[in-house]
Amino acid sequence: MATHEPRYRVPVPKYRPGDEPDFSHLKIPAAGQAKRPGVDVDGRDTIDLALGMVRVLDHNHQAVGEWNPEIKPDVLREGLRHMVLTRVYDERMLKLQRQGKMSFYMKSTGEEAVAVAGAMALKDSDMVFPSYRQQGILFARGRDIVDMMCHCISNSGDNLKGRQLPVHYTWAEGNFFSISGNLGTQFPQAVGWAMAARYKGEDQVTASWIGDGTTAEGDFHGALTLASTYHAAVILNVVNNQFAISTHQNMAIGDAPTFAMKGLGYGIASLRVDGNDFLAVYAAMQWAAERARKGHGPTYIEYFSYRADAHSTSDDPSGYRPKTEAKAWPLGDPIERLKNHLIGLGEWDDERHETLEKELNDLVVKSYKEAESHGTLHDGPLSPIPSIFEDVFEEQDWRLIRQRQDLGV
Amino acid sequence: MATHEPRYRVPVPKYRPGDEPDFSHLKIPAAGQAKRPGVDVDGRDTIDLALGMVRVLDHNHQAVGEWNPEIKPDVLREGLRHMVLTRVYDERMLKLQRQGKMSFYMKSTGEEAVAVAGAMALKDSDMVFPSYRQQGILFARGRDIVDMMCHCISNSGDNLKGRQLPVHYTWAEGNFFSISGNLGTQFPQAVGWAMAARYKGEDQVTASWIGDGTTAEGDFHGALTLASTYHAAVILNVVNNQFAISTHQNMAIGDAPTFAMKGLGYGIASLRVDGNDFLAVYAAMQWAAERARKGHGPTYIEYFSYRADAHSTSDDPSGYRPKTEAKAWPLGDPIERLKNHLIGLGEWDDERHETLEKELNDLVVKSYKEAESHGTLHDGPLSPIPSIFEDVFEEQDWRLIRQRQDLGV
Amino acid sequence: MPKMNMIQALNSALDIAMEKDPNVVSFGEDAGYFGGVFRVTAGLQKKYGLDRSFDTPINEAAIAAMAIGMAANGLRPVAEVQFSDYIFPAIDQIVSEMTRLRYRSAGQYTQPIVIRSPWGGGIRGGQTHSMSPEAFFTHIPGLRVVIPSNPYDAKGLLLAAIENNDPVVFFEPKRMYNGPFDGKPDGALQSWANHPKGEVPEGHYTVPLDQAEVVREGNDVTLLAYGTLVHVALSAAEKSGIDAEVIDLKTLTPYDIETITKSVKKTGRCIVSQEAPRTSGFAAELAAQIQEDCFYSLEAPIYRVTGWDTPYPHAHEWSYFPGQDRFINALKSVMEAA
Amino acid sequence: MPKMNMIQALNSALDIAMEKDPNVVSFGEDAGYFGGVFRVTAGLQKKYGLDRSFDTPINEAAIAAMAIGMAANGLRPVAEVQFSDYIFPAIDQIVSEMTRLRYRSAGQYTQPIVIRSPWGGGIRGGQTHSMSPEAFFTHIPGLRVVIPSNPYDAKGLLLAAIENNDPVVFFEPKRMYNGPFDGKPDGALQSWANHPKGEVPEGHYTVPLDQAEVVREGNDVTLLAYGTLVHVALSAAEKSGIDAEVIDLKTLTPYDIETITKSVKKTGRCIVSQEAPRTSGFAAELAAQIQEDCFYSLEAPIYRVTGWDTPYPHAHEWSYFPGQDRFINALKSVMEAA
Ligand SMILES: Cc1ncc(C[n+]2csc(CCOP(=O)(O)OP(=O)(O)O)c2C)c(N)n1
Ligand SMILES: Cc1ncc(C[n+]2csc(CCOP(=O)(O)OP(=O)(O)O)c2C)c(N)n1
Ligand SMILES: [Mg+2]
Ligand SMILES: [Mg+2]
Repeated sequence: MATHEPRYRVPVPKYRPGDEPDFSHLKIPAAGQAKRPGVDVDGRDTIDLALGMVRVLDHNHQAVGEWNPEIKPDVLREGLRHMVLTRVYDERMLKLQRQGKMSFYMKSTGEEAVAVAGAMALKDSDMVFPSYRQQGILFARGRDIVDMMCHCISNSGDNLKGRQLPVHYTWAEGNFFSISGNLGTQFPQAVGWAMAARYKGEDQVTASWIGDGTTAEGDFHGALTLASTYHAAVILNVVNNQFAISTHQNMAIGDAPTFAMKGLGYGIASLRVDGNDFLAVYAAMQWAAERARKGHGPTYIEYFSYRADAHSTSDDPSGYRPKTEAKAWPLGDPIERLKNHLIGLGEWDDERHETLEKELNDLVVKSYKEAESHGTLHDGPLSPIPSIFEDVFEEQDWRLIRQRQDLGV
Repeated sequence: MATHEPRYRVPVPKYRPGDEPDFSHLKIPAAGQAKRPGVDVDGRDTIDLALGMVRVLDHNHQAVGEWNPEIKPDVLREGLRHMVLTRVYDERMLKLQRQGKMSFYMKSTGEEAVAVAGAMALKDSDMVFPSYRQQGILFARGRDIVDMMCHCISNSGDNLKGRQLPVHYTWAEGNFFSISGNLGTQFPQAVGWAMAARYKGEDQVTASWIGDGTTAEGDFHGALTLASTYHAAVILNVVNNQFAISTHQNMAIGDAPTFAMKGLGYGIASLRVDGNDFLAVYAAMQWAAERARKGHGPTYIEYFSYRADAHSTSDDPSGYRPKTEAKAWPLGDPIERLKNHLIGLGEWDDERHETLEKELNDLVVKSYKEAESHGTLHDGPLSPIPSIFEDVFEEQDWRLIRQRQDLGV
Repeated sequence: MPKMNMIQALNSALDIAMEKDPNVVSFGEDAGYFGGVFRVTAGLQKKYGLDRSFDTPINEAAIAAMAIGMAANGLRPVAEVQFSDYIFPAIDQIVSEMTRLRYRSAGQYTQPIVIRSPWGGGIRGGQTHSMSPEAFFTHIPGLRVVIPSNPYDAKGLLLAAIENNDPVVFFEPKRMYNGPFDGKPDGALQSWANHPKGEVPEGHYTVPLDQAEVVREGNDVTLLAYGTLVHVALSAAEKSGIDAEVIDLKTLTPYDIETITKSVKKTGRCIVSQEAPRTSGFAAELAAQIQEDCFYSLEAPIYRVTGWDTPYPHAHEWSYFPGQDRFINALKSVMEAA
Repeated sequence: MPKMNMIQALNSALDIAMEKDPNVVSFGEDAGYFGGVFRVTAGLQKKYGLDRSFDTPINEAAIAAMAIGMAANGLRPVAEVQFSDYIFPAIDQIVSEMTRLRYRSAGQYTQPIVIRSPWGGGIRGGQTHSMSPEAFFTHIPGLRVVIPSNPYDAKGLLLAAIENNDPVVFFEPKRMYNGPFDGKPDGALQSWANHPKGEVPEGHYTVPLDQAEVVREGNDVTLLAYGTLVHVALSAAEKSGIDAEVIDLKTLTPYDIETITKSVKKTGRCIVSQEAPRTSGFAAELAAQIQEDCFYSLEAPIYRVTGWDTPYPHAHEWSYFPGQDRFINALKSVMEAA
């Protein structure tokens, strides 16, 4: 065991496997405290929001403060449904992956509010550049579940012709960009998209999501620089789920007080939001979308959350963090919190919740059966083999034609 | 002429050729106003310094305020000498380039204080990673002028064997890194160097300089992220000379209030300094070096200055900015300002200044003669031709040996 | 027909493309107001407005990414990288994103993008203004790489590249912006005004993206070149007295295998050339494919004339650059081989 | 002798290097506490401390740059890039800085750096976990590119790379971390425990950085491979019944031209292989040089067995991957050619 003092600082997380996690040191502002400026606020004047935290649901599950978006119960129930569906779907897909039905899977457990509330606060005609943990957007936008599954099992029904890893969805019809496996690359692309939308005279807003770890990439800086310079109608979101695979967020954040603070270095309006609070996420995204739509420029948002499960099916977090950490997480579970809020409003109850879970579980099971009717990864049918030579160029050149012949297909 | 309104914002400078430049809109804090915190200040608490400006010399050329480094007149005179030498050298080399004596040249006119005062506030044993406009460091560190010239004319005396463009100096003996032509690349390298210095138990401080335009590069973000995360003993300097070739700094700064503010997004101690004020630059660098040496981590500094001449010998600024801008620049000329300060102190006068200029001019002329005795770019001698195959690897592999044979040398 | 140098020809192509299609936009470092450090985009901002021809922050990755986002959303961006030496910060966006987007989205998104960049050496630019990095790009599936060798082709190829729906990296041999270069640095500067390919129609035309051109017919040996080296190869062929057929590739990927093999089968000998370092350069690809397709016609090994496996030196530029002598030596060797 | 898989062998090399030289440090994304997503650096942080084996922010360019700064200042960094697909953000630092620093400083600064990265396909990783980007790196002057094919070599080559004073990109064929792979995806998983090259000495040894190895002697045709394809080539040679000589290159730049040409001059036929897309791949370099050096011995064109000029597909991985059948077909074709 190395005994010397490290000669430069290497940040380590507070808790490692075996430790008893206790997050009482985290300074979490009370719900309702954050002020809600007008959507035309000068980005430089949002420092309090970048250092504080937009929270709407208080410890009694009541919606409080200026950021309360005052959404109708119907809409809240719809949000709850999408979040539960996301979770049920994730659980099922994980099991199926374990059974060898797909090569890989990534859950979004604990982060459902970020994707679902974010998507619901946008218009369906707004463009999204998600990363691999915002499948909730697809549910919120009503993508067909069977289609999603066909993609994940790469069968003949996969709209991506089996070319992408599972969960790396593309859905142009739904204004959902192509998810890249390379971290951060789509962040500056989203700015380019947003500029083109204005160029074409559209009032579409563009949003992109990356993780806390990804903020360290050069493309993060490129995105914020472009957005700031060209005053783009873009919403740049960072989901701080505390981890980048095994690496704690303190490796990317360094000495910065919050990830939201990074936006201030570009003069971009920057918010820090309770990512497990459906209402806060909704309110923040709604604010940012209105700001962008009205021509007041970009917004940069950090969602404070926690990755409640493994990074992916290739990962086992028990090797680097206490198993009990998710439970100890002070911001709770987004589904539980919205559920309790609805119950408090008298708009929901445990029984309806159970029924909903069952209904969605059945839907997922049924959908998977249907998905398999389009083929399985191992037994097919998959997309026809010659399709591997398509869509490289608009038209195949002689090399691809020869190579297809070489392969004998 | 295009008549439509731009559909996204594209920043433009206030003045273009033909305009009458007037910088009265620039909010320039008065000298002496900035507070000087202890060198152990938490980086996050430097926001006032990042938004304000460290200035020592007031409009009467007197040194005022907490940041007054109270340097002895001898040292000030030495600084003046290095700055005048830098300017004289630059002028001469420009002329020689115009005569075809070297392929290229880059002056640092108007920015001499940044390099000279910065270098003087460091120890000579501290490591520097400059970019191409800090030749002043070499004079401050006493590099032989003939050697510098031999490099610029790529002759047999060039310590870089003719491999680099002029002004891309390397001088390991002087703890002066190899200047890269690629913008920004050396910024994160400096952090690695600084970490290694601590690793080896040295108290050396490392400093690097880039320009305002270069802050947009991904490597800028990499450098600040590394410095923040590993709490490195590094000083990251941005010389805001208002231009990146033809491009105004507002293209890189976007909506950020200052370049210094960018450091706050990393929680790094961040200062904005009057770059034409020798004493302010000295004081800031001294503060940062002490901070780094004592283990309090990195500092990030913006020097507010003006590129008083062309970008390089390949550039003609009259195509994109008013010719009178440099004269109108409200922060004046760094040499004039230090000279006037010394005169005010009774430690200098016009006659001594003229004598100094003449002496240094003679030195430069004489040195150039000597440099040419080691060869000229066109008539040689240069470094031996086979040297182009050396230093690729530690030892030449078969390919290089064959290629040398092919070339017949 | 008007005379144009390569800068004027490229500028004319951009002007026509922007006039014709309102979705064409042009941007890059110093490429807006000032019109680029080589002035290729001069006048476009004035004519087409700030949002169609603009400056960018200095971040090549972000420039590429902005182009990707814009192109996916229906624009046709023409992005400038100031020197091809500085394209590397953007290569991840090109490899991992731009050239894969059509594929990974199964055609839902496309990338009609041109990245223009001044390319190659011979201007005493030292190691950071002289690179010929085309081989990196020819290895990327889904990317077209185009390198013109004269004003006529420059304009026609650039227009074709802009109108094409695949991403294109378009390298501009900066040594020849103002005139052809025969590879003898001490010779008088030449001008495009006296060169047939300096005659450039004012209006719209295209040069196909998949066709090489036999620029000198010959029977003894085939000499393949692109960009700056086309003229070096031609002059060397003249001087050598050897009856060489010189082919200007113009498009590197996909290269025109038919024109190449037809010539090599005729001559039975072949030299492939590039200014870039030798190992794993594009000349290797050509040699590998030609020996496969023309094996039974070859009377001598295919020779490579290339830069050395070193960084580009400054003072000894002309010992690095594959000039006339190296071509002539290769021609002699390949003719002597038997 | 102990049995090790490739992960253990690499880990052992790092352990020995760090034990022996206090200036060796190891870092990368998830490479510190957790020991890397493939566990190659497991245990090093515990043994050598936080400042000798540590995690990094997710920024491959910054990782390379940190290594450059450290190496220039006397350390010997071994940096991990989590997948070789993600090395592109770092390529500018590698091309423009790391591999030129010795040259441009005329030897005042050196760069004893190893960049390790899990490499290649065959793990159903889709287009972002399967790339073989070695050709890009073999085109960079001043860089060594090393790719082991078994635990014994992995350890010896990694130690040699760390002790060498030039920058090295060290690609680890991740399909074979746990066992050799014969190119038949449906076959039973193999283990290094039963393979002679799975016998790995505990202590220090090196495998030279400039020597290829004849791993199967034969007289009819020379088959060149590296990394994952070495075993595919071997199995194909066995199955085909053709008397093929198989050479494991191990080091791509500088490659061992002597061993290669000796073999090709003996057999008169040659197949070069790579998993990467065909155009401008490293196999092209080999073919180009071999036809030049062995022209008069060649009885058939040199064939390339490669991946296709497409991104790496996910579901149809095994139609992309050059498996046994493609090698056997090539062997037959090259033997039939005459
Ligand atoms: C450019 C690049 N580098 C490294 C990786 C490998 N990788 C995949 S996910 C991941 C962690 C990302 O963490 P974060 O951004 O916090 O997102 P999260 O997974 O927590 O949602 C890493 C390092 C990658 N995919 N792309
Ligand atoms: C990576 C890279 N991109 C582009 C260039 C071309 N270039 C050289 S200097 C320069 C402007 C730099 O401006 P700034 O950083 O403000 O420094 P200054 O010249 O003003 O000192 C540009 C774009 C380069 N050298 N490297
Ligand atoms: Mg995360
Ligand atoms: Mg500048």
